[in-house]
Amino acid sequence: MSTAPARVKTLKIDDRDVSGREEETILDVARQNRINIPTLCHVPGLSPVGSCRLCLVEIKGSPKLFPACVTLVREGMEVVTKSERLASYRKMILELLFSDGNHICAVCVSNGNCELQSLAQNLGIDSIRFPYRFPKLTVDASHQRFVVDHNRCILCARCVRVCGEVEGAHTWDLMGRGTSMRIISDMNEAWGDSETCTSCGKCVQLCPTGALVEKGKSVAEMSKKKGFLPYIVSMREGRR
Amino acid sequence: MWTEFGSTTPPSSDTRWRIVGAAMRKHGYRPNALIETLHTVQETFGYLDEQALRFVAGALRVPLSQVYGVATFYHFFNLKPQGRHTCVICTGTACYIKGVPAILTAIEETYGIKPGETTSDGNISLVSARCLGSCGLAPAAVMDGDVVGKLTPLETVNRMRRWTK
Amino acid sequence: MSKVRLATVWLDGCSGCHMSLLDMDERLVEIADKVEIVYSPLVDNKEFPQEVDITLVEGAIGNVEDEEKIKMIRQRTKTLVSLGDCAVTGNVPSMRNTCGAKAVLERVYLENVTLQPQIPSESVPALRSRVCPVREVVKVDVFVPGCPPSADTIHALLVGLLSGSVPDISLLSRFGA
Amino acid sequence: MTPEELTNTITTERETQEKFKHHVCVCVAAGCLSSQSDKVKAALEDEIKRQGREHECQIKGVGCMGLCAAGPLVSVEETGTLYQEVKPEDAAEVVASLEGQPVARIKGPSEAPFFTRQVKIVLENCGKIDPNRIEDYLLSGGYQSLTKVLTEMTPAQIIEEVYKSGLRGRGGAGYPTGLKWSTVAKAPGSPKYVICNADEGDPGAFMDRSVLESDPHRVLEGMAIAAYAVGASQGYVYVRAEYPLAIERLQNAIKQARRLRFLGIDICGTTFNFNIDVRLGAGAFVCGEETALIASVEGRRGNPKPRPPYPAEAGLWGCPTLINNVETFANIAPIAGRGGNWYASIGTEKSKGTKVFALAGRVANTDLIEVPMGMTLREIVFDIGGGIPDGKRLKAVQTGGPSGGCIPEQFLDMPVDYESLNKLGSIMGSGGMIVMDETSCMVDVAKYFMEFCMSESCGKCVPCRVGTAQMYDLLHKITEGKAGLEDLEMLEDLCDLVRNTSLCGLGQSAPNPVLSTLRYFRDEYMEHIVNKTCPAGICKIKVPTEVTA
Repeated sequence: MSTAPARVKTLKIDDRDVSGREEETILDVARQNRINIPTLCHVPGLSPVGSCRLCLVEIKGSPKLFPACVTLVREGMEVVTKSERLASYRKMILELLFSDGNHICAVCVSNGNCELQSLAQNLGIDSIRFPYRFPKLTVDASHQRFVVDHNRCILCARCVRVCGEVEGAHTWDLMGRGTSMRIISDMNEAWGDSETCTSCGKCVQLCPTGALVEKGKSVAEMSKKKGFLPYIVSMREGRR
Repeated sequence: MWTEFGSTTPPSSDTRWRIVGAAMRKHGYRPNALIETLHTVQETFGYLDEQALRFVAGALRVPLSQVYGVATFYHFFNLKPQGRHTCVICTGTACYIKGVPAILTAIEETYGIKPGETTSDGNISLVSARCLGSCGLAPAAVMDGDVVGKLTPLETVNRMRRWTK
Repeated sequence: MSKVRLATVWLDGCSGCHMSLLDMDERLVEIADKVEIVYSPLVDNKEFPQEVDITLVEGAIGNVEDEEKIKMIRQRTKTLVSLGDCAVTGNVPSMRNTCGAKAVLERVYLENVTLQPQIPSESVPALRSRVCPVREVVKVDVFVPGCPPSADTIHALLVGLLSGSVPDISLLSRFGA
Repeated sequence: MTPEELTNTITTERETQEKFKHHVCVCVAAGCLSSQSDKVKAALEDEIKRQGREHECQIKGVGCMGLCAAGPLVSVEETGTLYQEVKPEDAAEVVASLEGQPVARIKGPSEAPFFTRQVKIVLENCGKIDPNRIEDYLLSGGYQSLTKVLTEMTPAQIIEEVYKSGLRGRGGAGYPTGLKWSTVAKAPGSPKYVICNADEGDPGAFMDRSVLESDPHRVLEGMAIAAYAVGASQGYVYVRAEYPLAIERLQNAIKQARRLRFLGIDICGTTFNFNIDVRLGAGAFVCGEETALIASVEGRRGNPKPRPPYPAEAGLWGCPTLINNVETFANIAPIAGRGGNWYASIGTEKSKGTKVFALAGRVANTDLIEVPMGMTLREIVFDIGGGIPDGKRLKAVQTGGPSGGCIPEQFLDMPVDYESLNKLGSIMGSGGMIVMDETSCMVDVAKYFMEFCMSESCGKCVPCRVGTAQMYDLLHKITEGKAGLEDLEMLEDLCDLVRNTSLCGLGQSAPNPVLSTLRYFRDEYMEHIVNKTCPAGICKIKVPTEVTA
C-alpha cells in the first residue's frame, strides 16, 4: 500500500455530487456510483487503451469529448455521461463495428452472451445504417481446445493485453494496420502451432464477442467466465 | 520451428548475419532496438523472412507476435523478396494531380502488376510511395534507386522495358 | 372502421419469420379482426396490390427479382417493416458476400453435382453480386431484428402498428435472438 | 570547441576560401541530384582541372536553391548568376564565362520576384553552404548561437527569448514553442529527452527533407540549444527511411559535430553534455503524431495513446520529452543569435516569423520557398509561383496535406497565417501547398486524401479505422455516379463523428479535406450525385445503358 495519503476530489457526474481519489478515472467513480457508461475495450485489471471510444463523456466548459476510462477525476469537474450527442456517437461507433466485421449473430456460439450484441440492444440499435463491408476473414480451429473466428473480432485487444500483462506469454498481438489489422498468435501462424501459448484460456474468457471461443460449442452455447481476472489482480496486489 | 529466446547465435552460417549482429550489439540487444534491427536486416537481405524475424525476436527478447506486429505495421518493411528491379511510383498529392493514376494504369496494362506486386517472373516489383518529396519533379518515380521526374505513362513503361530485355 | 391492409413478403430468407408470425397462435385471430391480408406467401394472391398499409418483409435482397420486387413494394406501401435479421442485416444469406456469387454457384451447381452439372440460367433470377439488407435498396420504416423475432415481439409490433404508432420493441428484440 | 577555438577555425576556413577567386555552387540536394547534378559537378571539376585553375576556382556542392523543377542548378557566388537545367556539356562554357558575360542560353531568373519576395531564415544557408562540411556552416555563423547560449545565458533566459519570438510549432498544430519548452523544463523527472520530428509525412511536403539535406547542422544546433534549455542530455532525430540522402548527411553532420565538440561531452568547453542519435521511421504517417512517434522510437507499433499525459510530462520511456519538428528547430539558432524580438518583428500579430512552403501542383514554379507569415496566397501563387501554366484558371490551393483543406480562389487575398487558414477550414500544416486548376475534380481530391487517411490509420480506435473506410467507400460511390443525397448526408454525419471521437490528430483531422471541399465546392458533389457528371472530367462515370424507371 502506498504511504502517501491519496488526495480526494469532489466532482459532479450527471448532476450527482460524487468523490474519487486523484488517481481514479471518471469511469471508476461513475461505476462506484452505479452510473452506467458503456465500454468495450476496457477491462478492470488490464491497462486501459481508450480505443473503442464508447465511454466518451462531456465535461462542462470544454467542446472536446473525453474517454472516461483514461481521464482522471479533477476537482470541480462536471461530467455529463448521457446526452443526445453522446448517444448518437455511441450508436454510430457500434454501427461502424458491426459494418466492419461479419457479425452474423444467428449462427454465433456467443449469441446471447455477447457484449457487442447486448450493447447494441441497450443503445437501441435495431439496424446498421452503414453498408456492411463484408471483409474476407478466416476461422482458425487448429488449437486443441479453442477457436479464433476473425469474422467476429472487433480488435479491442483484450486478448493481447491479458496474454501479455497477466499470463505473461504475449502469444497474441496485432498485425498490419487500419482495416487490415488482425489479431495474430506468434508469427501469424496457426494458433495450434504456437510455441508460446500456454492454453490457459484467459483470452477466450475475456473476449467480448464470439471471436475467441471454446471448441465444441453450438450456437448460443458459449458463455464466458470473467471472474478470474479481478481474482488474480486482487491476489497479486495483496502479495505486493 | 522453435525460437531460442536470449540466444544471439545466428540462424545460419551466412556471413551477412554478422552485420545484423553488430547492429543489435550496438544497441546492447535492447528490445527497443527492434525497428533499427529490422532496418538492418532488410538492408542486408533485401526483405524480412521468417527465419530473420525469429532470430531478431530471440536475440532482442521481443515476443514473436510483437516482432511480426511491428514488421507488418510499417509499410517500409517487405516480408517477401522483391523483384530484381524496383519501380517506386510516387503517389503524393502533386504527383497525383499531375497524372500518376494514368501511369499506374499503363504499368498495370503492360506488366499486369499493381503497387505492392511483383511480376510472376520475379523481375520487376512495383511499389507506391506516399511522397518522395520530389514534388517539383511531379510526377516522379524511383527506378532502381534513381529518381526520375516529369514522367509520362509512355516514358515510364519505356524505361521499364529496358529491364525486361 | 375499414380494415388495415397488411401484406407479408418472403425474399432471401428461410421462412422462419413467417413461422414465428404463425406462432402467435390464438392471437392471430385477434389480429385478423383488424387486418385484411392482401398479399402473402400464406394466402393466394398473385399480384402485389396497390395502397398497402403495412408490409412485413422477411429476407434479404439476394437476386435481381428481390430487388425489383422490393422497389415496387416500397412504392405501394405506407409502412415498410424489415422483419427479422435477414431483412435487417443480410444475416445468413449475406455470408456468401465474402466469397462472391460465382464461387457459391459453382460450389452448388458444379462441384457437388454428378449428373449434368450446369449453372441454371433460365427461369431462375440471377444472383446479385452482393446480398444486402433491405435498407440498402429502399427506405425502411421499422426494423425488427431477431432470427427469428419471437411471436411475442411480432405481436407487440402489430398491436402497436395497428393502433397507429411505432411501438418500442427494443427490449423484446435483438440481433440473432 | 571553446569560443576561442571556434574563432580560430572560422578564420582559417575564411582564409582558405578567400584564396579562390571564383566559387561555383552546384545543387546536390535530392531534386537536382535526380536530374544528375552530380555529373554536372564532376564535369565542372574536370573542366577546371583541365584548364589548370584548381587554385582559383572552387566547385562546391550545396543544398537546395529552391527552383527544384528547373534543376540541375548552378550558381556563381561572386556575380550571383544562376544557371538552370545545366548539362555536363555546359561545363566548359560556364567555366570560360567566369571572367566575362554569363552564358545566356542557360541563365536563370535570379532577379525575379521568386527571389526578391522571399525572406530566408530557415533556408538562409540552403544553396550557399556545403552540407557535408561543418567548416562551411561555421563560416556562415554556425554554432555561434549555441556557444553564446551555453556561455552567456541561463536555460530560463533562452526559453524567454523563444517565448518572445512568438515561434509556433511548424509541424502543423502551431503550439507555442516557448510554452512547450518551459513545460518540459519544469516537468519533474529525469532524464529528459529532445526529439526532432523529421518524419515528414504529408504528401506534397518536402521542406524538412530539403533542410536536412542542405543544412543539417542548423537542426543539430537548434536541438542542442533546446536540450540545454530543458535539461536534456539525449536527443533523437526521427527521420523517414524514405529520405536516404537526408539520413546520410545528418549522420555525417552528427559525426562532425561530435568531433568538434558541439555534441557529446563538455560542449563548447562547458559542462553541458548532449548526444543525438538517428532513429529511422519505416513508412507510417501516423508516427508524425507525438505519442505514436514515441512508440516508434521505443521500437513498437506506432499506435497513438490518449493524451494527457502529454509527452512533455511523460514521453519517451515515461520521461519528460520535448518534440519539435525540423523547421521549428531550424529557427532556433537565429532566434538565439539575434534575439526573440527580432524574430517577432517579422510576420503577423499572432503568427510570427517566416514559413517554408513546398509549392507544387499546377503552378509555374514548383519550388521550395520561405516567406514571412501573413503574405497572401495570391502573392505566393502568382508572384512567387509564377501563376498557373497553360492559361488555365486556379481552382483551389490545398494546404495542410491530408489534415488540411482546399482554399478556393475567392480567398486568395487572405493572409497566410495560422488563424486565417483555420478560419477557412484548412490548417497551416507542415507547409505543403498544392495548387489545383480546373482540371482537378474536388470530389476526386477529397477521395484521394481519404484513401490516404484510411490506409494510414493505425487502426487502434474505431471511428478512425472504420469511419475513414466508410467515408472512402462513400466518396468512391459519389465519383462513380452511384450515390444519392442520403449518401451525402451519411458522409457528413461520419465527418462529424470521426472528427469528434477519434483518438488522435490523424482521425480528428481526416474529415477536413471532405469538409472543406463540401464547404466551397458543394456544387461539384451535387453534379456527381444529381446529374451524374464530373465537371472536371476526371471521374469516369458510366452512363447506364438502359434506364429503368
